[in-house]
Amino acid sequence: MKVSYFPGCTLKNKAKELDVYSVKSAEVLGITLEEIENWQCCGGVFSTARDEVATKLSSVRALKYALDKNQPLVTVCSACHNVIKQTNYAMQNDKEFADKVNRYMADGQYNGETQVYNYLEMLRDLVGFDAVKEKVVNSLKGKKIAAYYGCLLLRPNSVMKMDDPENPTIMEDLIKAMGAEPIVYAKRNECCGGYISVESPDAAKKNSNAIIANAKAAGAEMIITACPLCKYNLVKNGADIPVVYFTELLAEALGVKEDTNG
Amino acid sequence: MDNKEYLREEIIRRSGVNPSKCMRCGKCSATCPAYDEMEYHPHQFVNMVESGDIEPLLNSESLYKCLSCFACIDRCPRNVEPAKLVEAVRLTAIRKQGANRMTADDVPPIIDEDVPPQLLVSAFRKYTK
Amino acid sequence: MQRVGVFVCWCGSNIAGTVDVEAVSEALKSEPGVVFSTNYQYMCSQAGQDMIKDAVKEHNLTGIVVCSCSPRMHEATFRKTAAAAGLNPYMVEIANIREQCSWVHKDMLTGTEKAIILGKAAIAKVNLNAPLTPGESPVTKRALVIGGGIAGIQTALDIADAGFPVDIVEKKPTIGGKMAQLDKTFPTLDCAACILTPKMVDVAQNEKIRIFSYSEVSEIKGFVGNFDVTIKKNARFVKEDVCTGCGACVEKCPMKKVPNEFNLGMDNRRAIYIPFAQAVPKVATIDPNACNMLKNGKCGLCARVCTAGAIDYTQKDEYIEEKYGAIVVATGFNPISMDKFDEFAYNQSKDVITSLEFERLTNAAGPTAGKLLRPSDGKHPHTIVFVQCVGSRCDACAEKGKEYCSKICCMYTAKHAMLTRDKYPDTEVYVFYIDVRTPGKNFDEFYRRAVEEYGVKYIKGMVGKVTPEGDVLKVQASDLIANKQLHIDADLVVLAAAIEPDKSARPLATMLTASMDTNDFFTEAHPKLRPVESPTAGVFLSGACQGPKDIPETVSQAGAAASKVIGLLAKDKLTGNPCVAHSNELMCNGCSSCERVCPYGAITYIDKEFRMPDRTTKIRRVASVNPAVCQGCGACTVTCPSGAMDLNGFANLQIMAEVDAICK
Amino acid sequence: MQKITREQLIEKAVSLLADGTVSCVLGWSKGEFDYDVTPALFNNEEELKANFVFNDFCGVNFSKYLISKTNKCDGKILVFLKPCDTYSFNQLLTEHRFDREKVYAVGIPCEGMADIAKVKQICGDGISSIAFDGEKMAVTTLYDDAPVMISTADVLAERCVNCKSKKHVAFDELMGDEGEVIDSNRFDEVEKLEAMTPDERFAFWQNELSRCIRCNACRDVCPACTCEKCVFDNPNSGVENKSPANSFEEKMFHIIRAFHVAGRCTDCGECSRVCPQNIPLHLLNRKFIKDMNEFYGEYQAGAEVGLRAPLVDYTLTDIEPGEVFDRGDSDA
Amino acid sequence: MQVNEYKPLIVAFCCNWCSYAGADLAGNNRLNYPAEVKIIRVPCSCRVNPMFVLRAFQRGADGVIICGCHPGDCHYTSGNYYTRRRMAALFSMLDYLGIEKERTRVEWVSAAEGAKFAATMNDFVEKVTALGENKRLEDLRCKK
Repeated sequence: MKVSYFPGCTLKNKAKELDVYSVKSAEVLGITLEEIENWQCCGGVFSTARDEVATKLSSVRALKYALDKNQPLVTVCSACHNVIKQTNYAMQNDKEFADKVNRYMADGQYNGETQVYNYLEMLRDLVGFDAVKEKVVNSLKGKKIAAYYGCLLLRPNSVMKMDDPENPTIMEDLIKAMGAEPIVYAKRNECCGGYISVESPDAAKKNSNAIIANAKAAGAEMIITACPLCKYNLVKNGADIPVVYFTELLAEALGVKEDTNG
Repeated sequence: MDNKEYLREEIIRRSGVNPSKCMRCGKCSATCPAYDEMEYHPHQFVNMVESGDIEPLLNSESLYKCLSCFACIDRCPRNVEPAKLVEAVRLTAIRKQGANRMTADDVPPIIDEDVPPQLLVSAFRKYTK
Repeated sequence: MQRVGVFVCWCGSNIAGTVDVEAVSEALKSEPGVVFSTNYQYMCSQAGQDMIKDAVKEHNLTGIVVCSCSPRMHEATFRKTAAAAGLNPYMVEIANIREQCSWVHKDMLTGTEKAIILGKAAIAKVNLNAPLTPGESPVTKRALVIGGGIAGIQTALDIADAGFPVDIVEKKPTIGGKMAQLDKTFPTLDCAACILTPKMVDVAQNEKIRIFSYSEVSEIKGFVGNFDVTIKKNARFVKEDVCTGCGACVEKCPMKKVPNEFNLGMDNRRAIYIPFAQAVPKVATIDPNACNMLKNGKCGLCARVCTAGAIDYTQKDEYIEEKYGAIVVATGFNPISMDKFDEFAYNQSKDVITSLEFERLTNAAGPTAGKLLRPSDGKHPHTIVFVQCVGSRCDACAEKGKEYCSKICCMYTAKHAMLTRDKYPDTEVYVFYIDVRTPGKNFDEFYRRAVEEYGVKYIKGMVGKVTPEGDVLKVQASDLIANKQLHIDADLVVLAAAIEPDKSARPLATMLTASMDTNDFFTEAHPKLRPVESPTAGVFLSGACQGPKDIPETVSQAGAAASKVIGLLAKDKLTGNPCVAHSNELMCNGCSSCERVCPYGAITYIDKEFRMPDRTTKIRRVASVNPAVCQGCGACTVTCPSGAMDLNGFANLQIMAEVDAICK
Repeated sequence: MQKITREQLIEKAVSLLADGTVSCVLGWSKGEFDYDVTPALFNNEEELKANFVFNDFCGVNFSKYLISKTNKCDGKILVFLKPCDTYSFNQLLTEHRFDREKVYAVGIPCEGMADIAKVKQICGDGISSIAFDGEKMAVTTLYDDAPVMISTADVLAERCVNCKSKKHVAFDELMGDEGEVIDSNRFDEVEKLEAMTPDERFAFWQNELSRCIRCNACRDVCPACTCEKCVFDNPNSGVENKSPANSFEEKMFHIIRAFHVAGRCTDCGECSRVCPQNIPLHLLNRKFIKDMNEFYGEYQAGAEVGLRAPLVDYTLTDIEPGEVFDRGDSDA
Repeated sequence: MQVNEYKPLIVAFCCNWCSYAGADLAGNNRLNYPAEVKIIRVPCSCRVNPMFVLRAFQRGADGVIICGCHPGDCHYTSGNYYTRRRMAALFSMLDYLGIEKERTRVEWVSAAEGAKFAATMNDFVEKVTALGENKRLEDLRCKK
C-alpha cells in the first residue's frame, strides 16, 4: 500500500538514518512511503494555545495533502508526530480553531479527516509485528535493547492514543519481533530535557543521565529512540551505551542496511 | 473589568483550562521534570491563575522552563492540564513587543556539529513569537 | 350522587377566629349532594367524632367532608371515625381551612369566603369518591441475602435472630468477604479475624440460616413479599455434606502452582483448595481450570486420599428455586485495577502493591506469615511510601479513576503506617495525602496518634512517578507545604487504590429492577430518610454496594437493613396503599410510556383478547399495574395519552372537579 | 415528478403477491378526483391494475393504517413507505401498535409531494383532471380546455420543501437507492414566531386556530394519534368535546393534542396536509420538537425502534420551567 | 379605582409530601399570603396533568402554580423530574401561543420552607395582578 510520508526537518540532515531506513524497511514490508511534496517543518513543539494558528498551518497542509491523495499520513520523528497528531485533533474537536485555520487554506477545507500514524503504529496496525518478524533476515538475538519513548510519542494520551502512556509496549514488541530482548525500565517515558539544553544544559543533562542510568540498571546494552532531539540529549550527556534510531535496527534486521556489521 | 481580571479571562480562554477544577494534590509538580529549574511550579501556575495573580508569572523565568512534555496533563487526576496554562501565559508574555527571548545571534554559540535542527526549531518556537 | 355530610370545625378560636364557621356550614348546605351540614368546637374530639358517627347513621351519609385543620394532621383520625360508623374510610375528604386559611388570612370576610370555596372543592371531590379497599398480598417469611461479607453476615444474623429463615448466596467458596482478608481494623486495632470468624461460625451454626456458597443468583421474578429466585449452585466437585474439611486432599494435590486469589496472587494454592483455615463452610473446592482430572481425566489423587469419599468429578451445576419475601443486596466492593496508573509502576515492580495486598502481607495467615517482607526479594523494607487517593476523586472526564472519595483509605493507611512503625520502628514511613479525611468516632485521634506517637511522616502532596531501579523504588513526589519536589528511595510503595462496586452488582440490579448511580452503586429510596431501602419495594441495601463504607458503618447499615426486612416479614399480609394507579384496558394502547416513567417497575404488559364490534376478537397488549408495588405517585397517569391510566383517590375527574369548584 | 413509477410498484406488488411473501397490499387508490388519492387494500393483480395509483399526490402516510389493516389481512401485508413514513413506522413499533411480523415494508424514494392548495392557487378551482407527463403535470379545469402546465417543484407541500430526511429508517426491501438525512430549515417558521412579541404571537394563533372547525381530520390522520379512545371522544375524560364552542376549545384541543404527541410526533406533516382550513398545525408540533431538542438534546422520534422519548426521560440537571422563556425570544 | 378592585384567581397544585406541608408550615408560622391562592393537594407534582392547568384557565383562573419537592428530594424519587420536563414544554408552548408567561410557574418548595411558600405566593399573586385578567385562555361561558 501507499501512504503519505512527512519526514520533518532533521531527517533530511542530522537524522538521515531515521529517514532512509524507514523508507527502505517499509518497502520490504510492502508499504511505500510517498514523501509529501514541499512539506514544511512542523515547528518541533505543539502550542496548546487555542488562538495559536499560524504555527500549525504547515501540519494542516501536510494533513490536507494526504487527504487529497486519500492516504493515511505517516511520520517517524516523535516531534513531528506529536505536533501533527495534536493539530489534527484540534481540527477535529475545536470548531473555532478549525474555522480560523481554514481561512488560510488555499485549496479546500480540512476538518481532521486524515488518519495519522507514527511509523511504529504503522508497523503495529498496518503491517503487524508478526509480519515484521517473518521478514527478519538477521535476527538481533541476544541484544538487550531498551526502548526510549520520551514524552512526545505518548502524551497527551487523550490525543495520541498510541499506547499505555505509563507502561507502553509498542517498541518492546518491535524489539521482540526483531529477535532481541526488550529491557523494560520506568523512565522510558520521561522527558530527556528537550530544547532546554539550549538554555540550561545542566537540566537536560540531569534528565538524560537519570534515564540512561535507569536503562542500564535494568540491563540495557543499547537504547533505541524515534526522536533526534532525544538522541542528541542522551548522547551529548554522556551515554556510555549506544543510542540509535529504531529504524537503523529495523533496517539491519530486515537486511536492508548497507554496513550490516552491527 | 480591570486588567488583572482581563488577563485571567484571557489566559483561561486561550488555554481552555478551568483552574477551579484543581484539588491541590500537587501531582503536576510531583511529576514535572523541569521542577528544579522553575521559580513557580506547575501547581502554583494553576493556583495563581485561578486567583488572578498573573503578573509575577508573566515576568518569571519559569515560562521558558516548561518542556511541553505534557506529563502534568496526563497525570493530573482532575484534568486541569497545567501545561496549557503555562503555554498560555508564556504566549501572553512573548507576544509583547520585543519580548523575544532568543534571536538568531544567540544561536552560533549553541551550535555544535551534532545539534539537530529540531533543537533550534523547538527552541525558537518556545522562546520567540 | 353521594349523600354528603359537612362538618365545620372551629378548632377553638384557631379557625373560628378568622372564619365565620356558622356562615360556612350554612353556605355549604346548598352544595350538590350535601344533605347535612353543621359546625362544632373540636371535631377531632371524642364528642366531635361521635357527632359525625351519629350524623352518618341519622342521614345515612355516603360521604363526609370535614372543614378543619390539615389532612396531614387529622385525615387518619376522621377516616377511622368513618370506618367506625360503617363508612368506607376513603369516602372522607378534608378541607384545610386552618393552616391554609384561618391562619394565613387576617380578615374574617376573606377567610370565610375562602373557607367556603375550599369546602366546595372538597364536596365536589367527595361526590366523585369511590370506596377503596387496600389491596392485600401475602408475605413469604424468608429473606435472601446476596453477598456473604460482613454486611451480608450481619444482616443475616439479625434477621435470623428475629426468627425468620435467611439464605445467604455467596459466589466465593466461603463467606467472609473482604474483612476476612484484613489484618487489623481501625480505629481499635483489634484483629479482623478475631471479630469476624466467630460471626461466621454463628452463621454456620444458626439453624435459621442456609449458606449457598460458590453460588450466584441467576433469576429474580415477582415483587415485594413474593419474590421467586433461582440460585445457581456452581459445581465444586466436592460433596459439601460429606466433606469434613480435613484438608488431606489439598495436601496431596500435585497442582501446586495456582495463584491464590485469597492472598491476591502473592502465593500459590492447589487445584483443590480451602481458601483459608476458618472458611465457612469448611469444604474443599476443585478449581476446574487447574485440575488435571477435570481437564484431561489424568490424576484423581484427591478422590483416592479422601476417606470420606466426598470428591465427585461428575458434579454438575445445580439450580435451586426458592421463594422470598425480601431481598438484601450486600455485594460489596473491590479495589479498582491499577493498570491505568502505571506512573506508580504497579505493573513494573512487585514491590509496588495495593493496600489490600499490604493487609495480606501483614496478616499472620498471609503469604509471609505476617512478617512484612518485600514481594520481590523477601527482604525487610526500611522505607515505605504510602500513596493516597490513587484513582479516587478524579475528574469525570479524566480517562481513569473514579469521581468519588473512597472514604476508607485515609483511615486504613493511617492504620498501616502506625502498625508498621509499631512493629518495625526502624522503618521510615511516608504518607502522601491530598486531604486526610477522618470524620468518625475516634478517627482523627487515631490519625494524630500515627503522626505524633508513631512518627509517621505525613506529607501534603502527591507522588508523580515511581521508578524501580536496582532494588530501590525511586519515588518522585511533591511537598506542597515546603514547596519542594522530593526524591525518596523507597523499598516498598503502597497504593491506596480507589474502591468500586463488585462487577456482579450491575446485572443483579437489572434482575431486581433496582436503580444504580453512574458508578454502579445502588441508589437508595431516599438519600436521607430511606438510606437502606432501594426504590424497589422489598429490596434492601447493606454495606458498600450502596457506597464506600468502613466496617462500623457497614455493620450498622446491615443492622438497619435487617430491621427493615424484619418489619416486612413480621407482616402476614401487605396492605398496600389503595390510592394506586389502574389502567382501563379498553382504552390502553399498550404504548409503554407509563412503564417508562414508573419508578417502581409496577407496570407490566399482558396480551388481552378483546371482542370487536364485528364479532371478531383481537389480541391487544395492555398495561396492568401491580397494586402491591405501585406507590401512587401518578407519573403514569399524565404520560398516558389516552387517559387510560388513572389514580385512585386522585382521579382526573376528581381533581378537575376541585379545579372547577375553585374557579366557579 | 416521482423517480419511481406506478408500473414499477405494481410489478413489485404483483411479484410479492405471486411468491406468497404477502397476501395483500396497502396502497394508494384513485379517489373521486385525480388529486384526492386514498389508501386502500388490494388483494390481487386485477385490483392493482384497476385502481392502484402513484403520483405527486400520494402524500398519505400509511404507517397508521397498519394498526387496523394488519388484522384485516391474514398473511403479511405489503406496504410502500416513503422516507418520512418510515419514521412513523418505527415510532408505532416502539409503541407496540402493530406486529412487525405481519408487515412487509418496501421503502420507495420520494421526490416530494404536491400540495393541491398550491396547485389551485395557480390554476384556480374546479379541477377536472390532472395528467402527468415528464417533469410537469397538466391540470385541466372546468373553465378552461387548455390544460395548465405546472411543475411539481413549484407546488411542493411545505413539509417536502423542508424535507427532513430522504433516508429510510425501516424497511424489508428498498426500491431505488438509499437517501440521507437532510438538515432542513424546518424550524425557521417556528423561530420567526418565537421572535414575535407575545401579542403578535397571540394574534397569529388566534387568527389561525379560530378557523378550526373541529373536523378532527388532523387527529384522525395523525400516526401518533392512535389511541383506542381519544380523550376528546371520551365522556369520562372530563375534557370530552366535539365542537368548537368557542376560542378556548380550539386552543384546548390543539394544545393537548400537540402535548399528547410531543416526543412521539415524527413531524410527518400529515396534520397540516389534511387540514381543510389550512391551519399550519405542524408549527405546534415543531415547537415541541425544537424545544425538546434544545432542552434535552437532539431527538428524532422514530429514528430507531425503542428510543426513549424526552418526556418519559429526565436528567438531574434539566432546564427549569421558569427558564424556558428567557432564551432570546423577543418578549419581556 | 377599578384596577385595585381586581383580585386574581390563583390555583396552586401542591405535592403532598413537600409543598403541601410547606403550605401548612406557612400556616403554623402565621405567614400571610393572599386568599386568592387556592391549594389543590396532589400526591406528587408529576400527577399534575397539563389538562388540569388548561382547565383552570378555562374556568377563569388568572394564574396556575405547581409546587413540588426540590429536584432530588421527590418522595417518589423521580416524579418532579418528569414534572420539570412536562411543564417546561407546556409553558414554552403557552408562551409560543402568546399566553403571558407570568401566569404559569413551577416552584420547588420543601416541607421546611413555609417562608418560601408564602413569599412565592405573594410574589406570584403580585405578578398576576399586574397582568390583569386572563383573557387569552378563558372560556367565556365559565365567566360569571
